[in-house]
Amino acid sequence: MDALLALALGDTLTRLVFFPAAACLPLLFFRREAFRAVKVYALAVSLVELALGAGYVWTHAGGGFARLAGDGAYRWIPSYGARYELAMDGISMPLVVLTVLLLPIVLLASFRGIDRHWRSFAASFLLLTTGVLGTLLAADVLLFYVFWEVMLVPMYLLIGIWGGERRIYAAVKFFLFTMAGSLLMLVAILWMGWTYHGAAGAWSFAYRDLLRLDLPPHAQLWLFAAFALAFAIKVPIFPFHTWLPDAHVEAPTGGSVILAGILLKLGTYGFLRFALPLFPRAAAAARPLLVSLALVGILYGALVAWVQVDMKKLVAYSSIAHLGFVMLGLFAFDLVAWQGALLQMVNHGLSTGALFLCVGMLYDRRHTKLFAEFGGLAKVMPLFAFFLVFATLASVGLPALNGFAGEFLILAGSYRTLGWPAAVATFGIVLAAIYLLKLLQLTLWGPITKDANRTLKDLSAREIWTLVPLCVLMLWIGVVPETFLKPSRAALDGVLTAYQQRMAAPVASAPALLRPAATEAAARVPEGSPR
Amino acid sequence: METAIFLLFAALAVVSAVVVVAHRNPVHATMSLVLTLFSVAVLFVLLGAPFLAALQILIYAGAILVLFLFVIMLLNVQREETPYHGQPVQRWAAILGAAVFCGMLAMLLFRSSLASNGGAPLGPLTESLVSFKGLAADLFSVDLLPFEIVGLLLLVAVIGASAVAKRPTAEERLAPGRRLPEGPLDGAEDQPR
Amino acid sequence: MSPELTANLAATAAKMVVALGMLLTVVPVMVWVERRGSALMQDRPGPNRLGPFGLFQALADALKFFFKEDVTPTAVDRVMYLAAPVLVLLPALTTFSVIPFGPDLLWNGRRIPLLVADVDAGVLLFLALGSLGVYGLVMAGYGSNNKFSLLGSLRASAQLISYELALTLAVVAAILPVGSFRLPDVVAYQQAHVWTVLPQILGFLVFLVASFAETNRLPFDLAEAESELIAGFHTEYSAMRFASFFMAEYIAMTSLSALGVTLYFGGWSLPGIHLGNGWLGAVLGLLVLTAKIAVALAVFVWVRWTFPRFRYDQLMRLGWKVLLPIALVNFLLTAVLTLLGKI
Amino acid sequence: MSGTVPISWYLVLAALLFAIGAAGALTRRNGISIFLSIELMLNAANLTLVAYSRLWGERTGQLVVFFVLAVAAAEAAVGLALFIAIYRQRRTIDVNRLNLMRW
Amino acid sequence: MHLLWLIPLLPILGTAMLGAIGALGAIGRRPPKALVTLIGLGAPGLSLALALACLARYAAIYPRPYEQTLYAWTAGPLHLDVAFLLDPLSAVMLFVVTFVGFLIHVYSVGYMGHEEGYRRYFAYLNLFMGAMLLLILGANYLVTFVGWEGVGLCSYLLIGFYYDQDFPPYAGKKAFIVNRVGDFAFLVGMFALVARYGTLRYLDVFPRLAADPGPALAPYALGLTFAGFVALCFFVGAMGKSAQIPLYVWLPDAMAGPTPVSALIHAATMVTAGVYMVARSNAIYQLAPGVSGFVAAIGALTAIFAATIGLAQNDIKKVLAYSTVSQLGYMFLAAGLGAYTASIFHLMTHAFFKALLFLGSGSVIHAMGGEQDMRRMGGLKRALPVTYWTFVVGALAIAGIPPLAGFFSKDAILAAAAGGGQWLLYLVGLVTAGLTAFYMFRAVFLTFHGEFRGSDDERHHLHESPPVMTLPLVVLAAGAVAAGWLGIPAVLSFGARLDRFDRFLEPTLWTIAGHPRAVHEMGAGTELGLIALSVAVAVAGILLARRLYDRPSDGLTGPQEDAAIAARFPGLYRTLANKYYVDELYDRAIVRPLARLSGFLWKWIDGFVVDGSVNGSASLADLLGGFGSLTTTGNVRNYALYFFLGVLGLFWWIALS
Repeated sequence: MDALLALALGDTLTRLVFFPAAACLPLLFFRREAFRAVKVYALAVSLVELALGAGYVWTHAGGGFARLAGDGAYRWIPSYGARYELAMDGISMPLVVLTVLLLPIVLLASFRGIDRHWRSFAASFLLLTTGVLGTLLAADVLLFYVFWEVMLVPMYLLIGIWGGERRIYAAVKFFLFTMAGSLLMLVAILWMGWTYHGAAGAWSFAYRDLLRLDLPPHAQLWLFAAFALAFAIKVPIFPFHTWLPDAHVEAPTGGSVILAGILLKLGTYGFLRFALPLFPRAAAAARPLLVSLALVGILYGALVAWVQVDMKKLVAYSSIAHLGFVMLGLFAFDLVAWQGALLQMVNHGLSTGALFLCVGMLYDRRHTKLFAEFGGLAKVMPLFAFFLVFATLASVGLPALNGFAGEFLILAGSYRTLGWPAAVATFGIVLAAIYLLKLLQLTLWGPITKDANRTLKDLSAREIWTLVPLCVLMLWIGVVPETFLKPSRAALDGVLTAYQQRMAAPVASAPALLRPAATEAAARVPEGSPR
Repeated sequence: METAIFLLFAALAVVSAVVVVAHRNPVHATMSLVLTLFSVAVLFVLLGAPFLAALQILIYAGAILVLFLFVIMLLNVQREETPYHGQPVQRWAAILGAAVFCGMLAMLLFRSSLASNGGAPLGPLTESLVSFKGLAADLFSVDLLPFEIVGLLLLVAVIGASAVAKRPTAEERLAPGRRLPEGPLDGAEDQPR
Repeated sequence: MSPELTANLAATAAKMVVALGMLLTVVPVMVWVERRGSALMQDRPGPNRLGPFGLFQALADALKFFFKEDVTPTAVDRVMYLAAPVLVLLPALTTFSVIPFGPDLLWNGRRIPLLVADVDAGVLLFLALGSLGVYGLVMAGYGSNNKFSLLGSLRASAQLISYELALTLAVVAAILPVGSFRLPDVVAYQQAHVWTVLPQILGFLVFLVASFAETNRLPFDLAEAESELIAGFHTEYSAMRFASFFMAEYIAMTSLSALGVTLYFGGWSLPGIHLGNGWLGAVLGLLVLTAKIAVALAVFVWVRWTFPRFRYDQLMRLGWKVLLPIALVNFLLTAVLTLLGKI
Repeated sequence: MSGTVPISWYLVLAALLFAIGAAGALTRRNGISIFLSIELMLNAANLTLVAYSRLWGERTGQLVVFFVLAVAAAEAAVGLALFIAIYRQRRTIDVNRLNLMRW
Repeated sequence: MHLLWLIPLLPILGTAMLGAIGALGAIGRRPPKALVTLIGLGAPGLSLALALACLARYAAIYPRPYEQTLYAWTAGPLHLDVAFLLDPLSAVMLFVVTFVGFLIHVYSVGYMGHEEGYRRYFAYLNLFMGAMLLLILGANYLVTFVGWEGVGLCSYLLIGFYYDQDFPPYAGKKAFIVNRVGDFAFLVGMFALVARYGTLRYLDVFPRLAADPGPALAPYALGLTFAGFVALCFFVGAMGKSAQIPLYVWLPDAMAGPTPVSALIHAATMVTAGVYMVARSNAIYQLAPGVSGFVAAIGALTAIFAATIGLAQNDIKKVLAYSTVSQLGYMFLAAGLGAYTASIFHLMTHAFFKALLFLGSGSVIHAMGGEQDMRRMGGLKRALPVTYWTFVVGALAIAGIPPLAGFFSKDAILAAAAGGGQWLLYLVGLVTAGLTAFYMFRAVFLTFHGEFRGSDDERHHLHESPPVMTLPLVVLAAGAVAAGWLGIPAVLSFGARLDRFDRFLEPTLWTIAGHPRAVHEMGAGTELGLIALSVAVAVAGILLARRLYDRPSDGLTGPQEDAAIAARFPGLYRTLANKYYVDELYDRAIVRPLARLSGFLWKWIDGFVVDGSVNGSASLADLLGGFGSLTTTGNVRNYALYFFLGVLGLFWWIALS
């Protein structure tokens, strides 16, 4: 009991994860129409959560986030060895920070756009946060899966309730796509637990244990396929991407921001955390396919984004392209590329988030997102113009802004190991310029064509405050990426080392357990030592 | 002696059961169900469960079925409105299924070990089986939890029933989204039309 | 047939004779008491022509019922219509069989308990059979296909169910300390200790009220309220069938009073005095019981002619919102005290 | 009672009652009749239980029956209340007419 | 000198401050113009001062390079320093950029004085300065690239400065995207270096190349050696930045920006970044003779190509733009020939006289109230004497008339061509020189000589620019005259080695092990002959222009003369006037097909194939469900029956088997 209390109240990941969910309960006691109170409350909660997250990272920065460390494991479903274990390392840390950072921003940004069911709206967001954090921090695969699904529902609601005209279609599409993938993943997870039971004699879904599970290549292939599908849909990788534009276009601004800023990252995070380390050989085998898919994503997303007539769709497709870079970086199996990829996940969260916020601000004013409706806004909304340009340039990958740092490292790293595909991918930045400048061209520049735009108000203080933190971070990352590269280096290096060791090890003919040494090596802490 | 009693009441039970399902008039059906219950209660006594027999009559016959009657008379359901030839398949499938089921059950019984000891006389009725104290002891020791749960269930049932059958108040009738039925709203007043 | 069995049969038969005789003689007496009593209370002579104090009036009524033409309306549901009177009478008669009317009789080496059906579940049996009584009323009401009768039986069914709860609870509370459903044990217990009324005064009041309702007596005779439903469920009945309802009511009263006195007033026993297990004791016991029952019946009559009739909703409210809670509380109290060994 | 009647007889009887009840439940269209049939089936089940408890000299069967009784009571109360409510709405309790439960 | 890092930082700070006070403006109070001017001029002024100070200090340690590291990007094994390098090459660039840049800032105060976006303009311009300084001071390709993209951004913003019109933003976008194409190659080049050497630091890569060229000469990709590949990548990057064929198309459009911007970015500094980079990477280019040849060829081609277009332009700024392209071609020609010093030399002189010319044209446009069409000008020399004379100086300089700057630098390039035995290239250079002289003086005559051809109110509006504008003109003119004297060729210096410039830059040229740099020795006679020839060609061009546009024998005014020429060679003239239809070609060959492809991908692949399959499966399920739902009649009894039969089956299965 005391242990439980300590877990819930101490400076633990559990507190971090479940505080938002717990904070939903008081919402029941607000009057239905008391929007203002609810808004204030939700914002306060999100700020507290931000403080909690920052505090945790601060207090635990000592270990350099080299290995998974957290609250320790607790029995959850003893009969199947499923454990409740939350842990954090340099891979999940940046994303966690990003999540808790984006939460207050999206809430603040939704103040104007959302005009109904504020209690449920706030609740959905808080629950979503819990789901996301849980997914990021779960150190037990089954637990991971649970959170993974938990995450799904609030997003579904966000799109389905507060969305645009075709919200139901979009919501269902989102749900089905994601579901289809994750169910296969569940099967794979169970299979692994079962196999582990066969190999070790005891059930376990603990990440650490499953890492020690050495599977024959064909098994790895199937499992990898199952995992990869789930993650690929989430990312999304090329042929599974069509849910994204619809979801984005229909979702409310806040929803889009979270979706683009965080949910998509969970796909790439999943690859990095599970698909690659658990099934190295399969990953290596699937490398050509996924690299080419990533390339297709980069070019395809860019080209399609270019011809969009709806701002949000443009940004949505641009996310496909950006995440293509991340995927490329992941499958380069190179430390530089991985650092870049991880950094790029954060970057994309910031810059695309900011872009969605800007689009949302226009939508709040004009209730349309069509390019045809805008043009020449720089005249009437100089501040808005500044922020939009800033965010756009960041996502174009202009040096001294965050986008460049990530993309440069990804490409430089993947060029080391992949060669020409990286060169092809590099061409993506040209296309990025093309479609993102189109965005600026059609909204900000040129004469004002629509009279409705002549009277638009420039950004309010609230809106500015939603954007400023993002912009500051973008600049910071762009100028001094070191701050954000350092914490994740050791962890990534550990994963990569383990991967290479397992690739070097002889092929397993039947499911077997690796010697602990291997996993120890995986968790060793080579402080940024170049191999 | 006992066999005679058994046969008598078994026959009575079966016959009245048939009446229950066959009779068009629910009141008659209910009455013959009372009869069935009564004979089953007797069989309980034969099987050494006088307490259950008493309960059977007290609860089933004395309360539940009276409730049935009450409702029947309240709603004044005379005969079934739609004729049989509505769904012949339904009907014959049901009867056939029932027959098959009964057959299977019987077959099973005579296949199983029961058939072997079927004729054999049973052991004498032990005190522990017959006396109420035994039951009571169990109820309040081993089966306490289910017992309490059943109590709770009953409470819930009472509340639920009174909530469901409650006459809608005026504002409820006028509340939007509520489908207003034609005619007076409370079944109690309306007499056979 | 073994002599054992024959002896048993004989004894049972004898006890049956006694019981039935008692019950059947009660009816005419009660009719007379009722009429004279009412007259007395309303300060009028009442039937006083036939025999001393019009004692024979009852017999005359009985004869009248016998010889009156038996009318069966055409529109009735025959089965029910015909079955109803019997069903009304049966439980009323049978319930008495669990009432002990004397100390066990020792006769040439055999101990004969002085009650017809000496079963463990005595009280339960009484309640169970009693609860069947309602069917008679319902069938009568429904069978005679008359809206008044229907309403009557509706009321009867609802009323009986409602009050049965309170009644049962009161009874259970009363026998709780005894720890047995056998009424003889109850009596013995009271002999050993004290009459149950004293600890169970609350329960007794509940029992009292409930039993008025159970027997459809004023102030709770809404099932047959003349002024509202002509005569309720037995409107369509006449002659002997009507008489059977009539008898049923009184018999029910009697056996219920019997139960009452047995439960609360020591039944056949007298406090302190030990009637032996001989014939004398048996007779004395029977007399004591009869006397007590007589008092109870007198109360019935007295109440009937004293109190106005309730309105139906009042009846229901009383049943559910007053009696039931009281009974429950009483039951809990008793249970707790019993557990603590205070009783 | 020494028990000269073989248990299997009781069981067969129970099966019979159950089958009859089932047939009734499926063929009747009057809601209340269906209900009655269901009660019949319950009783058959009870009989089986008691029979078995007699066979094994075990009290458990009887206990279960006890619970079944209680549940039956609850079920009847709620069910009938439902019928009343339905009747108020639809002016019938003929299940053939209560076919709103459509896709 | 340890304050080196402040030089690029100061202007950036200036931008930040301007932005900050702009935020004040957002609150409502417009920031005072004086403050804007102070910051806008102060920042570059300070960095100019700092730069001069640093250069003075640097003289002490010359020729050793001075490197200053601030902090590092470290990703795994990759360490990328944010560091600045001061060596002769960057010293030259530093001087040019800060000096010319500051002058142009000063000029802008006058030119943009009455513009509404005054503050914004200076913010951008300062940012540009900062980025440009990053570019030239960067100690590794990364920092350089940061500046490289930064100047690209500023050029985008400044070209699109008049954002509320249609064309300027479009032009800016075009510039940015075309530059991006180049940057793409630049990046790939960097990746190649990273992959091979794990660093981008100049003083790391080049020495290793120079010390051990072997691996760099191994076949790598595209049938090139490693060095060749990298060299090609960097050159493509340079193409974009320095407007070489085929990526030159953005530069003429870039004239949509304010004239000082054209002067600073699109003439003096940014566009020369490509040349700077090639010169900076000379170690690589020396190892890639094939690519160098390609560079030279492209340069030559661009030079003459742009020159010819320049012949037929009527927009004074367009003329200058094409001449810029052409001159940049010259520089690449030199770089390709291995005469890196010559190219940088020309870069410097060009910075002076082309900035001068642009500013002059700016003052003209200023006087004409925004009119840029030379056909509506004429006879302005009376109204704008200072402008006129400075402009003529610039024109003479670019035409290569001794002893002005252009003469020496151009001559150095031609000499390199001739010396390398590249007679074809030499010829092209020569012809280009002539063409340049011609179209420049065509512009001079059309603008300043003859009768005024504009409207009356324009005539009354005519006035000389304020001193804040003319002063820079004068200074630059002086530069245009004297800058060349830093590099007087040997033959003309009569033994007293006056080619200081070459010798100054010598230390930045790497000598590759086993690849001695070719030194071209020519007989003094030939060299003198060639010089005479080039001068003659230039003079001829000027005379021809004069004959056609100033002293017409046939009494036609300039425009009529053009018309006459157009009538004589209609096809040729139209082709030139329309810049060889290159924009149209790109539009048809690249832009539209790409757009069509994208549309197809979106509508068909996304909408039809992917979504189609998804929705298809969905509707299939729907259909099946429809069949299934037939069993759900809604009649409870049917359900009960299913249930019962199911139980039956189950029972059968369990019990009777």
